[in-house]
Amino acid sequence: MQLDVNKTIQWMQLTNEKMQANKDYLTTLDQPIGDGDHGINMARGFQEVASKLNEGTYTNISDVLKDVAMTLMSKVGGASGPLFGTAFLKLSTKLKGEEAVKQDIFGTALTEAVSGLKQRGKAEEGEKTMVDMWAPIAQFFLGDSNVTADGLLSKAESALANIKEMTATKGRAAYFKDKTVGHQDPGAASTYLIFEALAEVWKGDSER
Amino acid sequence: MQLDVNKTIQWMQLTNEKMQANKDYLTTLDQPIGDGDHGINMARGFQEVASKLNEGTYTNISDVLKDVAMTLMSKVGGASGPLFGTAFLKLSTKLKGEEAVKQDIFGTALTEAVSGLKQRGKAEEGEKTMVDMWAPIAQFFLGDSNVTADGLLSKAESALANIKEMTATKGRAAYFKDKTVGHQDPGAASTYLIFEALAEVWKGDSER
Amino acid sequence: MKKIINDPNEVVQDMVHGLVTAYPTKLKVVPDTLVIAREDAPVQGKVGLVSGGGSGHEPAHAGYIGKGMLDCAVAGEVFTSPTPDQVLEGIKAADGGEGVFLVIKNYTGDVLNFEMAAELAEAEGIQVEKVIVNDDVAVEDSSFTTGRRGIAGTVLVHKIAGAMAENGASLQEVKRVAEKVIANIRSMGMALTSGTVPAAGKPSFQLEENEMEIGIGIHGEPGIERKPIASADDIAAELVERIMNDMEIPKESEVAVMINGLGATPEMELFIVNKKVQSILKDRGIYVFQTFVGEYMTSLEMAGCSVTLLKLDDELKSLLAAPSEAPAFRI
Amino acid sequence: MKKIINDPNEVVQDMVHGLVTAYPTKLKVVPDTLVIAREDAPVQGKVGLVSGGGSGHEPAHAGYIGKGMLDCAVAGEVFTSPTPDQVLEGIKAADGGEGVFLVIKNYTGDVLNFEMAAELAEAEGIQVEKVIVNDDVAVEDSSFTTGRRGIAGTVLVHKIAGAMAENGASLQEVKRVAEKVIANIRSMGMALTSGTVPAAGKPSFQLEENEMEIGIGIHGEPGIERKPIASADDIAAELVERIMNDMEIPKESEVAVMINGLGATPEMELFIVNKKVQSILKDRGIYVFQTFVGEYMTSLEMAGCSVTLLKLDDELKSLLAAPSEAPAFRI
Ligand SMILES: Nc1ncnc2c1ncn2[C@@H]1O[C@H](COP(=O)(O)OP(=O)(O)O)[C@@H](O)[C@H]1O
Ligand SMILES: Nc1ncnc2c1ncn2[C@@H]1O[C@H](COP(=O)(O)OP(=O)(O)O)[C@@H](O)[C@H]1O
Ligand SMILES: [Mg+2]
Ligand SMILES: [Mg+2]
Ligand SMILES: [Mg+2]
Ligand SMILES: [Mg+2]
Repeated sequence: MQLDVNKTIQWMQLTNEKMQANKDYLTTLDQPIGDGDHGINMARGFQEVASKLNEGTYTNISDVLKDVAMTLMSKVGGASGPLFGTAFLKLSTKLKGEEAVKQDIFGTALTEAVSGLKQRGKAEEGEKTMVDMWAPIAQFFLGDSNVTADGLLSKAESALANIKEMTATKGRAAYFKDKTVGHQDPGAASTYLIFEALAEVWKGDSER
Repeated sequence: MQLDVNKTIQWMQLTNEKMQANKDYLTTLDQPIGDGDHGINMARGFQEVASKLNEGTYTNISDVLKDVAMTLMSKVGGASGPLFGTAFLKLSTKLKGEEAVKQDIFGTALTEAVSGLKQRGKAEEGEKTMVDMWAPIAQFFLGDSNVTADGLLSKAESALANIKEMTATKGRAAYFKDKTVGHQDPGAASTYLIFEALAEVWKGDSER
Repeated sequence: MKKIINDPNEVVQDMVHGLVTAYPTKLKVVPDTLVIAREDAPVQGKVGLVSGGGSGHEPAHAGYIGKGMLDCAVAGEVFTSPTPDQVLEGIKAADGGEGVFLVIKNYTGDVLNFEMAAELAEAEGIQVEKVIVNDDVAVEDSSFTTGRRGIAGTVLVHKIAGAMAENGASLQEVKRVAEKVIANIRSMGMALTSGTVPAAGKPSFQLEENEMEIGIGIHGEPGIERKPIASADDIAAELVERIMNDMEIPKESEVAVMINGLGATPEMELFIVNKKVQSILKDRGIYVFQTFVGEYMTSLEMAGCSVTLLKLDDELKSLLAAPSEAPAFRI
Repeated sequence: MKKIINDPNEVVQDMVHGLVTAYPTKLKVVPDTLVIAREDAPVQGKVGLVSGGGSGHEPAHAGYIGKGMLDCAVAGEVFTSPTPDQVLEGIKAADGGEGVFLVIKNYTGDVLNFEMAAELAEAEGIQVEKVIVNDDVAVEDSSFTTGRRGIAGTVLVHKIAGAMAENGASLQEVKRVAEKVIANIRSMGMALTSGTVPAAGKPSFQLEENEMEIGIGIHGEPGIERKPIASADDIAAELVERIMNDMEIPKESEVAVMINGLGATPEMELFIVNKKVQSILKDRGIYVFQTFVGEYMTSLEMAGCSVTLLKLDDELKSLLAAPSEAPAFRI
């Protein structure tokens, strides 16, 4: 994997498309074990991200990710807004000065994002939140020295499958306790879309 | 026809039974062209009439009808309460001193009741109200010198059929204007039950 | 029917009890009646104000009892005018020697029962005057019909007549301002869903999933038109337009605005309607002296709203702004 | 979905506009934000009070702005906590030099966004303190979970902390009484139907025609139990019992009672619930200092109610009884 400014922007634009396409799906996930706004929140936030990135001209990845972070922070709201904001802010900080980001440094930055998330949300792994998506993906990039886009996809898929069977103990879903087992966590599902977009950009699958 | 104290009480008790049995029907009539309370109002009112008459001992028809009037006045409410109250009060006044009421004097008393109703409700005949039931029945008793219970029933039925096709210009139904055509007036329908009960008592059909 | 009630036939008794126990220092119930009165009623030397009507319109009418507003409210069964004997009890409880003023909404039942009560009270030597409120422009007014209904505008009649009475005005003076309010007030409502009378157990009418009804009455009586739901802006514009077609409100007039929820409509939606109403008035050069947004005259759990406009002069302005201690209308 | 709205994505903007135009002499909007403030904010020399959260709970929170209550309310999207930059604007608008006090309901989103805003404000040199309200006894409290939700009791935190701030108390003093309220307040709710988030377009959950849910959250989060609808008396008894199981209220205590409607419940039903709550308290020898019945913390058009009990001491009593000019909480 090699991420440059253009690819990063592409990644975010594709993520936006996925959020718009999955807006109702994510909201539907948030109805039985949440409050039915997650898709609306993410679609609103990434729509703004896309316009923001369209307007600007960027010379480094860190600036792109900083604008992503700040936009999510100020447009998403709810629990997920500050959390995604924090994650992308950590990525931005850690990737400062990098021009062509490779697997290992991306993995380190993701690890920072995971600590940021855990600190902000006071959640550990296994509590059925987006943390359970970000954490295994960070490990994935730090693991095998030659990971592939398909590998990322299958890692993300298996993480998602695991999360579905967990019991929520943090966030609004925690009120639903055991009833959350078998329901997908909406924040994990939206995180999946972010990394699915990354994998597609990485593979060059996306012709956008 | 000959009405004495006992028959009058029987008439009112049977009317109560009919109001209870037709409570939902009358309310249903009041939903499309009214406010859906007429059956509830009449059932409440005649229930009280029945208890009141059960408690008392009566020596003349006028006293029975006065208690009926006062009870309806204070228990029915809405537009129909004061109207039925007025009608029965007029009957009571007009039948004062009568022990065995015959067709003609009953007809005269009903005519008084009709004037009372018209004055109270500021309604004329043809405005699709209970007046259009009381008025032809009063005329019926004053008409042919030897009317029968079956004659009363068929008069009441034909009056009801006429009312159904009228356009309401008084009471709550007046707001529904042309839409009232083809709908039965709830107050006319409850008045029908009152005279149906009278006809049954008259025929001795009712074994109560 | 989904309701938080006990016996559907006892809802009014239960409510009255729950109301006076909520405000024991402000309200009392006249024993063995459904008449609620100011704790200190009758107030000697003041004209007594009495209103009432069928229940199901809460906070109307008992919520408007208090210093500066009503002395007494008479609660009928749900959607059913109270009976003359009950109204008479209300009149007696409000009579402080200066006469009693009745604010009646224009429905046959209310008019008949209150008028009979007034006759009974006069027979007992109590001086009684009345007004009949008929602010609903949805209904055509004609001397051959029942005429216009009284809806949310009634609350502002209570307020202004109440302030006048509190000022020590005579029965005739109270009547004069109440009539002035009625001459200058118009309302128009619309609904999205029907309420359910508890003892009836099912909704009074049905609207389709995409349908609204313009001009509906607070007992669910029909309006002018059923049509597909429009935007809040279009609804607000239609309600205001119908009011203004009926009553001219010249440029530079001052008005009071009431955006009234019918029971199930979130307050959010009432404020969205208010936004448009305010902007229409501004565009027309009409000044808004005071705005009231909330549930003032409901229809059980009906979803919908009404708009009321009251043209003001200096006298009405000062009476509207006078203090009121009524639980549902604090100024 | 039947709603009186324009664009479902613009409901909050429209509402905020409709709100400040309804009360132009009392409220203002901070330009280019969804932050509403007291017309005279920031009040110099007074601790500023800021609250807020997702919209859809009207009159919470902007209805509680006014002398004696909040200085600022920050409106998020429907059911979505406002973002840190918006809360920061609220803090700035409320800051009169004596520091700003945040009243936060205990939801992950609210806590995260308000805390981040507090960090930003402190970085700008504004002193900030906060409390997190968690009155809902339906949720088990544990340090391993998100903990209890903040629901209708929050309004009484606004009231009492607001009165304290209006008295000129310091930031620490305001915090002390707010914490005292939180230690002594408990709520429990129930629902018959779900609300519908406008942008989602369909109800958040489904209850069967004869079903109710005990302990439901104001975003429609689940409660303790779904079961057949019980009588108002049984519902009231269950809600009170669950509160009292959690917080002892000894004989001869004085309490404030709030019977809160969730949006679509007729006020009649709230008074019916109140009747039973008052009689239970009386039977237990508990004195009611003040009762509030109405819509204070709603959940769009959810049908249902919550009961809140607050144990009072002399200090809380006098702060509760202090004047408030907030449109939705006049004392
Ligand atoms: N404490 C937490 N730590 C990490 N992630 C969390 C936490 N709380 C909630 N989340 C994530 O946020 C998602 C919910 O986001 P959203 O619906 O937008 O906000 P809200 O719950 O405030 O309505 C959850 O699905 C979960 O993944
Ligand atoms: N002005 C009137 N004159 C005579 N009868 C009337 C008048 N207005 C209404 N009614 C009768 O009253 C009936 C309605 O009674 P009810 O439903 O109990 O009262 P409300 O209309 O107040 O709810 C109508 O069906 C009609 O027969
Ligand atoms: Mg959510
Ligand atoms: Mg009726
Ligand atoms: Mg009626
Ligand atoms: Mg949310």
